[in-house]
Amino acid sequence: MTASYAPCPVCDAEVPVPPNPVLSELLVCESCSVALEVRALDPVVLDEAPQEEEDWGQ
Amino acid sequence: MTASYAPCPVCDAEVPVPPNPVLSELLVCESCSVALEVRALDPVVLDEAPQEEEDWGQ
Amino acid sequence: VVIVKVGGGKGLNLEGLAEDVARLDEGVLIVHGANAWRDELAERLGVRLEVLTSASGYASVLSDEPLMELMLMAYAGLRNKRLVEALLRRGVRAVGLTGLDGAVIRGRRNAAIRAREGDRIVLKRDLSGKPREVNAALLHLLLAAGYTPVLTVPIADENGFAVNSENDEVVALLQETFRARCVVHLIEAEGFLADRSDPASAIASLSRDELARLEADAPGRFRRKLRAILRTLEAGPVWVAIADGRAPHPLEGALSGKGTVIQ
Amino acid sequence: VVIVKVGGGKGLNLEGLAEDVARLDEGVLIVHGANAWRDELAERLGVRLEVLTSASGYASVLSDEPLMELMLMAYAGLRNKRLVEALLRRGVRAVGLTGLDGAVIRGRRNAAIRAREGDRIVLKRDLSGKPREVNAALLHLLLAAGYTPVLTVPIADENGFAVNSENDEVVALLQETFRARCVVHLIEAEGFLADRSDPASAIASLSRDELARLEADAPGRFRRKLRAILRTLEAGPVWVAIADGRAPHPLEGALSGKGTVIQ
Repeated sequence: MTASYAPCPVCDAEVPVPPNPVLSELLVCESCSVALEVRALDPVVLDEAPQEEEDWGQ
Repeated sequence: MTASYAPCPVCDAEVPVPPNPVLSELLVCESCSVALEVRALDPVVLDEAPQEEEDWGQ
Repeated sequence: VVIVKVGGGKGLNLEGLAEDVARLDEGVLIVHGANAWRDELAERLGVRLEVLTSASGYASVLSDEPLMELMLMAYAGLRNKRLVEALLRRGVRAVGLTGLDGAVIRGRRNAAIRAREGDRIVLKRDLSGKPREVNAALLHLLLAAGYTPVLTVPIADENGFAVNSENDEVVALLQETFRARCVVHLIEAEGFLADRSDPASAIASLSRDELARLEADAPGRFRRKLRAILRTLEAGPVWVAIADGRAPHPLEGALSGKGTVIQ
Repeated sequence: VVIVKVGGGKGLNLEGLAEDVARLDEGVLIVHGANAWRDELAERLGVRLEVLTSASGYASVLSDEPLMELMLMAYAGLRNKRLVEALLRRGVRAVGLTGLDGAVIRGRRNAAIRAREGDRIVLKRDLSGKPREVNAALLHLLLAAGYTPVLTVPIADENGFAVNSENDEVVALLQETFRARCVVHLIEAEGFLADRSDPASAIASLSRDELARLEADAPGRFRRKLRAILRTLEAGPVWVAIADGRAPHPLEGALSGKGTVIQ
């Protein structure tokens, strides 16, 4: 199993994807440390993971 | 404590009242076996005890 | 208007009922029970329900404070809002109400219950009552604005206290007020069973007199239901159905004549 | 119209509030919580509530199925109907509604919750959401006919499912719709406490800016309440009071300036 990667939607870095990822799995981009969600498989597509109550943050 | 009695509202018999009766206490008239409720004290007044759901009987 | 009484058992198909109501283009008034949920909750909470058999053979649960709490949780909370949710998910804007809400069902508190205190028996007024009055104005207001009232116990007694009551009697009272064209009782059987132990013995139809004779010697709880249905019939010409609430489309089935029709 | 938010603690004085509402001659909209009853019920039923602290420091309980059941029982069943009963006993015809009823409060389901599955973290959509829309027509219909709406969670999500939400945000949404002259938050303290551990440190009044500063570093749950109150203030000129819900006449006290006034 060659390690696979997917682009980080925020900083474009190559994010390592663990073997047999699952939909909605949470990953973290090591370079910009944004939380990412696996939105699609084959190929793996990453998107920013929603905050729990994102609009409560600010 | 002389035993006290009260008239049965249904058959007029003398119903024996136990010592220091309480309001809403349930008694039974031995002669006509109707269930009676203590509605007043000094003197004791008896009335027919309501059925649980009296209008469902018939 | 169609009045639908939904039984309180676990087998009742709320989703199917909600679909049927969504397809119906006339006003619907729903009354529902939840005794299976109440009993399950009582068990989980370790609350003992005291079942009394009244002198005249009617069975009822002693409506004390703990029971009222269970009833608020199981009837007014869980079951009422799950039915409202099932209806809303299919575009039916249901409004769940107990008899307390807007005093929509008012009644008179029952007479006493016999309770042992030391070596005496003392009559205790418990928290149960008979439904006497419907706030028809509120129900008409909601129906006219396109809402579907979903009613359940408790009702309000003469002083505004929550009291337990018999949902089937609430249905009879509603019929006296609304003169619905039909009243459907959804139960966990295919209809009125000639032999209660034989699920396939549902009777196709019953006249009022036959129902009156059956009521006379029906056992405790069921007798109260038949008595209330008789009262519904007395309120004027109506088509009453006792049908299978477990069917995929329980209301549509009942309205198309499935189950037992009483006229 | 006056909007009253009643906290979910055991110390809130419903009887006193009911008396105050009975004496008030303007329309009242009540929103109430019941978290103390929910937590007690969870304990009695052996249900474990999972409290999550979101990335941005907001605390919330994971709204999974068991929690929704507890909420329906404690908020929509127990607490809602006991408040309706207290009001009815004093001649106030209250109508208890969750957001589901008549879709009176609709919202959007929240984004995901982080859940650990084996060695992974997977985002789970739980049953919580933000209130977005009020069915003002239904509330006006009831108020105009002399009824007092008594609202609580759950609300309805975009597909009509029951979802948990924050009652204080329901209050803010109601204010945006009803522009009440005043919004009263009844809590188990004499007002906004300068020092949360000192019950006697209630502040007499706060400006919006002071409130905004306090909100920035308030702890989890309380921060959400202050944020919702800020939103209430943004909806237009209003007189907001945070007052003692344990007082003999909590609402009258608040309306006469007791507790913390925010303008």
